[in-house]
Formats: sequence, C-alpha cells, structure tokens
Amino acid sequence: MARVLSLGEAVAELVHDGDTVALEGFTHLIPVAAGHEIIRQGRRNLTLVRMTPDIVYDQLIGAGCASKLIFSWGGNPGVGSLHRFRDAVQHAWPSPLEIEEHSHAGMANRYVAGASGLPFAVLRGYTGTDLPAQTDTIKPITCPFTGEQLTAVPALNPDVTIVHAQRADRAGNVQLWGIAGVQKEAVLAAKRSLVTVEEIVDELEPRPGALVLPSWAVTAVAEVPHGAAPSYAAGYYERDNAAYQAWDEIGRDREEFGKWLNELTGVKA
Amino acid sequence: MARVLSLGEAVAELVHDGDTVALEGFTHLIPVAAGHEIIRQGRRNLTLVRMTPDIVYDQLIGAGCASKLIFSWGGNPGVGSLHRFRDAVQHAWPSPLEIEEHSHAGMANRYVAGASGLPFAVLRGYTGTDLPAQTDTIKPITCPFTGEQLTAVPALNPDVTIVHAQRADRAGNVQLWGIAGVQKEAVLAAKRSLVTVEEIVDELEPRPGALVLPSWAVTAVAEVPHGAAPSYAAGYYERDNAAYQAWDEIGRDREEFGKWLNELTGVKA
Amino acid sequence: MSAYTADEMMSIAAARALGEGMSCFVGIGLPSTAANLARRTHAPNLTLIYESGCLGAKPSRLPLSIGDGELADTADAVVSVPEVFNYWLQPGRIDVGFLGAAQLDKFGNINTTVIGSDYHDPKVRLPGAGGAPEIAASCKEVFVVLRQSKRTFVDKVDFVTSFGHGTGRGDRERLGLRGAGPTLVVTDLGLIRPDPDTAELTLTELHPGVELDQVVEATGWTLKAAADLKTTPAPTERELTLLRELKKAGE
Amino acid sequence: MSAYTADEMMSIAAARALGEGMSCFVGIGLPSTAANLARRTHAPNLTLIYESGCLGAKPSRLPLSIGDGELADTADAVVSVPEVFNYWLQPGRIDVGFLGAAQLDKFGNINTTVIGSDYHDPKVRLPGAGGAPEIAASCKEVFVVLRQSKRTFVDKVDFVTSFGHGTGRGDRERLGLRGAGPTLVVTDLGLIRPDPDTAELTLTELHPGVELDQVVEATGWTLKAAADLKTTPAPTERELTLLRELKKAGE
Repeated sequence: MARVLSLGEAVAELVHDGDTVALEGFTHLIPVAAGHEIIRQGRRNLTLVRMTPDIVYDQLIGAGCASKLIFSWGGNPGVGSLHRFRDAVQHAWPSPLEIEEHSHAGMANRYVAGASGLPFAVLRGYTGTDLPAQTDTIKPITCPFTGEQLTAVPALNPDVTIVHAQRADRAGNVQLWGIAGVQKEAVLAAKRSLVTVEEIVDELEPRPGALVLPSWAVTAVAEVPHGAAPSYAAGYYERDNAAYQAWDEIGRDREEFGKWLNELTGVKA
Repeated sequence: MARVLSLGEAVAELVHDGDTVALEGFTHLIPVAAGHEIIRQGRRNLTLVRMTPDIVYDQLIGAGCASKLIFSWGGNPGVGSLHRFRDAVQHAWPSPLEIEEHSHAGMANRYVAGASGLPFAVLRGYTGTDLPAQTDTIKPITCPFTGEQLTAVPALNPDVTIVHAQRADRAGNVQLWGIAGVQKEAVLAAKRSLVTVEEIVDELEPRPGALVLPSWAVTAVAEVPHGAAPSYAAGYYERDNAAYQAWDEIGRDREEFGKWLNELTGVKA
Repeated sequence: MSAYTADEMMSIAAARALGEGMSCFVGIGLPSTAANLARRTHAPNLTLIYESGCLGAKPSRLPLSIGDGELADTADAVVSVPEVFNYWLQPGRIDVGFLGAAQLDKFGNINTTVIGSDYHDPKVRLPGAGGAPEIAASCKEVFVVLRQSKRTFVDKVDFVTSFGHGTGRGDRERLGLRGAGPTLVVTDLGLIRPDPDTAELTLTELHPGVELDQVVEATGWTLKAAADLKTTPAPTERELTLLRELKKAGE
Repeated sequence: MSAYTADEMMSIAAARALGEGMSCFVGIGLPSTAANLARRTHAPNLTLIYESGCLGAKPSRLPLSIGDGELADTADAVVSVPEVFNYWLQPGRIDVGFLGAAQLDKFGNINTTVIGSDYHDPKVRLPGAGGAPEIAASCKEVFVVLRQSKRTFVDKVDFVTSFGHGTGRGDRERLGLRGAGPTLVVTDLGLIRPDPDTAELTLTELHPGVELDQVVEATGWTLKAAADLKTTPAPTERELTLLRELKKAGE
C-alpha cells in the first residue's frame, strides 16, 4: 500500500544518486515540484527518462543532476529549444550528457514492455531512419508466423517513476483525469513510484475520463498543491504559458540560469 | 463514418458465409441478438472467435453456422458445460467443429496485435502446458536484447467483429461502460465491425468509466434494445441468471434444442 | 459448535490461507467463495482481482461469474482484459492465484481442457484454459481448491492446461517460470502441500473428523502424509455464519 | 481582396489540402493551424488526432501544445499515448499525417534531430523525433508544411529522423513501409510534390505573386518545376478572416 509522505521525505527515500528516474507527464500534469525537490536535494548522476523532457528537465540538466537522458522529444512546447539541454549536449556544460534517443512510439512501447514484465516490445518503427545507427536499443525482429521484419525495443524499468495526479484518497489510491500520457505505464514499469497530488481527499468521487491507480501499485503519495505548475492540472489550474516563454530567457544564459538555481536552492549569490 | 442500419440489414451486409466472425463480450454486453440474427439468416462455415464462447455460441454451433471455433474458455458461466459445443467436438453434431484453443492471455494479446497492425504479440504464456502441441499458433520467440525465450501468438483480424454497447449518437460514435473486456481491441482488429446498442441518443453524455469508440472506427451501428439479454447491460438491465440455467436443459438435448431453434427461426415443427 | 458440511470446511480452510493485505487473482466458484469469505473474516484488506478487469472488487454478494456488474461497481478500477493480463498479472505483481481444477495431479499440474488421452477425440470436452495457465505461471504462489476424489486427484493429468510442478521440484526454474507455483491445495478432506524436496503433493493437515485412510482412498496416487500431520481447526461460529450469509446473498 | 502575408498563404494552402471527412494526425505549430483552419472552412468533419491521445479534438482556439486541455475537453475520446500510437496510428487507420520539419531534403526525408554531420558533436541539437518517424511511416499519406529557404530545403538532410522517399521512388516499398509517404509539401512560396516517377520533390504550384526564380533560389538543390506549373488561388476573404480569428483566439 502507498504511504503518504511529504515531498521532501519521499524524494529523500526514493531517489538516489545514480538512479534511473522517470518524471513523466505529457504537457499535462508534469511533476515539476518533485523535479525541483530533486535539484534541492542535490542528486547526481541520474539517468533521466522522459518522452518529452521540457523545462523541468532543462533545469535538472542545468543543475548538474543528470549524466544521461533517455527521450524522444526535448523542447519547450510552443516556445522553442531547451537551452540547458543543448548546452549539455553541444558543450558538455555543466557536465557531459549521454543521450539515448527514440521516437515517441518507441518510448511508449518501452514503457508498455516495462509495465508488462516483458524484456522488449515490438512495433512498426524507425524504418529507414538514422536513429537505429545511434543506439543498441533498436533492433530488428522477425515475426515467427509471417516472416515479416519488425522492430524491437527493450523495456524501460526505471528505479523510480514520479508522476503528478489530481487526487489521492487517504489509503493512497490515485485518481487522474484528462490527458493521461504514458503515466500509468511509467508507474507500473518502475521499481518504486511516487505520485504527487493536488489534494488528498476522503473519497475519490468517480468522474468521466478518470483512471485510478490502486494504492498497492504505488510506493508513496505526497500532497503537493500546484505541484505541476507551470504545466496544468485539469480541474485545478491552467497552463502558465508565460512561464514557459519566460524560461526561454533564463535558460538561454548560463548566468541567468545560475541566479534562478540559487534562488531555487536558497543559495545566496 | 459508421452507418446506422437495422440489425437485419447489418448482418446481411457484413456477415458472409465462410467469414471469420468475432462476437465479443465478457459476461457483460454479449451481442446475443446479433448472434440470433446470424442463425436466422442461415450463415454457414463461419470461423467463430471469442475468448469466452457462452450460450449464444452454443446456439450458433448447434444451428450449424460454424465450422471452426477459436477460443480460450467455453462454458455456461456459473452453470456448467456448453452441451452443443461438446456435442460438436465429441460427436461432430450437427457438423464437425475444428478448434483452435488458447488461454485468455493469449487470445487477448492476439486481439491486441490485430488492433495494433502487428502480425504477432509477445507474452509470458503457455510455458510447460500441453496447449502449444495442439496448434501452430503458439511459437517461441527470443528477446533480441536479453536472449530470454518468450511466447509469440499471431494476430487475430476477424473479417467482422460484432459487439454490443449501451449507446451511440446519431453520427455513430459508440459509448460503452462497465466491464469492457476485449471489445475495443476486437473492433479495431476487424476488417468490418457492427455495434448493436441499447439506444441511439442525440448526445453522448460523458460518464465515469465510459469509453468511446469514434464513429470512423466502426462500420455500422444498429439499435437493438435488450440486444445483450440474457447477459446484462450496465445501466439498462441485469443478467438473467435463470435463462442461463434454463439453457442447460435445452442445450443438453438435441431434440429440445431443435424445438428452440425452430422457434427462433420461425420454422413450424 | 454448529454442525458443518465438508464443503463449508473446505471454503473456510481456503479462506484462512489468504493473508491480510495480500492481492489475490480469483477464479470463479470455490476460489471466489473463499476469497470473499476471507475479506469478511480476517483479511478485510485482501485485494481481489478478477480476470474481467476488476481490480480491488469488494462484492457484497457472491458473484455468479467473473464479469458480474457487482464486481465492476465495487472495484477500485475497472481495466480492459488485455490490461489485467499484461499490466497486472504478467509482471508478477499479484501475491496469490486462486484456482479450481477438473483434474489435479501428483505434482500440482492442472487440467481443465479434456478428459481422455486423445485431445482430438476426448471422452469429455471441458471448458478449456481461461486465465489459468498464466495465473499459475505468474502469481507469486498458487492455491488450488477442489473436492477430493480418485476422479479429480490423478497420478498424471490427461492434459496439462496449467503447469504446476511438472515432473517434480526444479521444473519451474528450468522453464523460467517466476512464481512459486502451487503451494497449497485445499480440499473437502484436508490440506495438501508440495513436498519441499520433491514437490510431490503431500497431505499436511486433515480436516476434523476425517481419517487418513479416507483421504488416501480419495486420491489417484499413493498419497503420502507429512510426518507431523496436523488437524485443521474446526470452523468457528463466526466463520460459519459469515460463509452462510455470503452464499445466501449470492443465490 | 485583402493584403495577406506569405505565412497566411502557406497556412491557407495547407488547410485546403485536407479533404472533408478525412482523419489527420496533427503535429503542433503550422500543421495544427492548417488543420484547424480546414475544420472552420471546407472540412467541418475533418477528424483531428493529436499524439497526446486526443481523438477527434475540436478546439475552439489554436492549441499551444499537443497536450492542451482544450484538446482533451473537446475530443470524442482521450486515450493513452501508447494507445494512440499502437491502436490508432500504427495500423494505418489515419489518412494524413501533417508534419513540420527543421530540414527537408530533395526526397522528402525529414530532419528534426541534429544540424551538422556528427550526431555526437552537433552544430545544433534539435528537439528530436517525437511522433514523426511513425507518423511518416504509417499514415496513408504525409503532408509537410514549412517555410522555404536554402537552410531548410537541403539536398540531403544531415540526419533522417523521419523517412520520406529515401533515395527515390521504390525505397518505401523495399522497406515495407505501408503509407505513401510525403505527397505534398506546402511552403510560403508554393506547393511541391514528389515526381510520380522519381519521387524527387518538384514545384507544382506557385503562390500568387511568387516568381519561379525566387523559389529555386530558396531551395538547396536544383529545384525542378512541373511542366504545367500552376498558381495557387489567392486566399479568399473568408479564409483570411477565419485564419486571423483562429490565430487571435490562440494567443
């Protein structure tokens, strides 16, 4: 059964240096507050996993938490590039960042395999592209019935997955609605999981389009109101598009980023 | 976009002699009325597909519509055996019935592969059992990353899938709630599909636990109130357990079954 | 103490085997009765998973089938059938798989497919596998519950629908099966467990009033009994009352 | 007729390419603008599919990202990301995949990964593949929309993120790709289509007021023009009004 912890306790207990960590979210429900807590606690050498690393991953990378990124699209949605990510890849600043690059279909299926207890997934993917040449995580596989050649990708099984959801009840059952992305699969694929929620309630009232992650499939739940901002939480708050635009200025410049980081971590400049 | 047809028109147009036909439903929402219409229209040499063939499949088999059954559990749930199915397998009455037998996990994954446009699916299944020896539709497959041996099953792609749902709107969008079984996969795996519904409404009001099959993924919709009886349709009517028990008596005896069949098809004895 | 039937003793003994807080993949019939009784007695937080996709079902009456509306209405989550098998069963998340059987053999292999030696010309065509092969493979352990007789407890099953311990200890590991397989068989006569060394099913407990000879007589192989053969505690008044209420509500 | 910008002409020409009743897998940015404009003009029953899992989204304003709440709120169904790729895109159910690009080459191959010849030491690290490789592979056909320049229209992309026609006609069939691949490129200067025989991208239509030289100059290979080079009809008042309303509402 999921334990209800504070965000600080949960990150301290579940996220260790060197871990493979997925903070998933697909525009909606991005676990930003948890990402910031990882920065504050100074984790290092993380392998970060996410289909769509956006500004919180830019921040984790810029803060030097990550040594590797497994991803399929890294950008500031609706704005442009992730400058800290670019700086790490192009100039190894603040430290080198190894990358393992896939398509969305490939990443989604890697999580599905992970959630399903299978070592790999099969898809029609990557054919003719230059992606397979850059990784040993894309291989051909032959259908034993038709002889047709398809593509295999290995399962993703993060040490810990963190997602954000709207609600949990006191027993730790989690309720999430709206765009659900790949969050269920990412949680089920992980060895440990943390769900930050807008609120903990007495009872999860059923609602259209909601999915429930049973408490026994989750390691810890932490109540973190506004924990997905500046992304959004359907039913709670809207996306803060201005904050995404503002990040472009901050992320573009190492010094500006340094100030932002000092403010987050409470270091006096 | 799905066309709205009468049940008779839809079966006449979509179900042909010799077709592979899946009438799916998992205790809940079994498309019984559509099965009876297939019997009335006298289809022959069908390959019937269903995870849990129950009394409507017993009736189709007894009526001589089927030459093959692909399945994973054939019984009268909560009552006992399917006597027409037994009679066909044990005594080739009224005609021989070829069987292709799987487990639930295997059948579910065969539909998933079919819905996904893949020729096969991978699972941890059948290991150590006598099932693989009886079919060429279960084969070993090796993970190209770990070398581990798993099991492959070929996709199911019925010529036509028929399911029952609670509602459709006039544009042919289908709404279904409660236990959804493998119905979405069975529809998406099929070349053609028919959804019988309790009612056609102006607007599909969102409700907890409901899934929507968009109109453009469905061939035809037919309004058939009570079309799942004696199984049940959540929100409309309960399961008629007495009818399942009563079937045991009818199905057990060729003569009794003949009377039932004559009544269904309107033949005077 | 009230009088009780052998079937009641079987259901109660099966219920007792389920620990509080466990998760249990429940087959319909005797397993479902036992699992629902356990929730009403010592294991209120037992999580019931049905192959129809109902996770955490809390039925107030015994379901007649694995797809009753009551299971969906009371579940924490209702998922598709592919999801329940792929995301929930297959990765080994579920503690106990609780199965019935038509035939069970000396090494806990289960047959629910055909009676008779010829698959294509069977003496009796049974319903088939359902979810059982993968439940038996993937749950952390498997409990089997069925009435004991020479017809059902056979030396070797006619057809291995669900793999138990194969031909003895070590077969599961050789095949790469992750779960421990059948660790307990509950019958109307007693409790039977695989021998730690050989995995041969061995009588470890007799239900009250049952004689060893009687159990041996109801077994199609030469059933061994454990050196420290025990007696199952008789049903308590509370267990009997709750079981009878449950069965009555399910009618 | 009102004055209009080259970008407006591009969006309108892209919208016109989408037929009524079609289904379209929509990338964010220019493709999303065009698809939403088409729904407001000649194709009210165009089905929009976004990779965030929104099937049949009917946004009243332009979404800023593929995961805007507006897309979920107005969709016929919201499904998981694995489902949108596996059940909806992969089987070839979707008529048109509508993509943008950072680089596009003579045979319609798309690069959104790196600029520069060394993947491990790129001149510019771009966002990466996203959904594009499988959209380009599996949709019945693919439209690409991007502003034309020597920088973006190159002889050979630095990195094939999404496969177009490879090195020419026949490559897709040889690789077993089922969709027809890019059949149309819409730019701010004109419309470009693969040659029926060679699959080399060839100018088929100039936007009003654009000269052939100008397009050739903005292309990194020696762009051929079709023998019967046509001129795109200018935007209508209605198209312009609706496009401007849409863009204003999206701000």
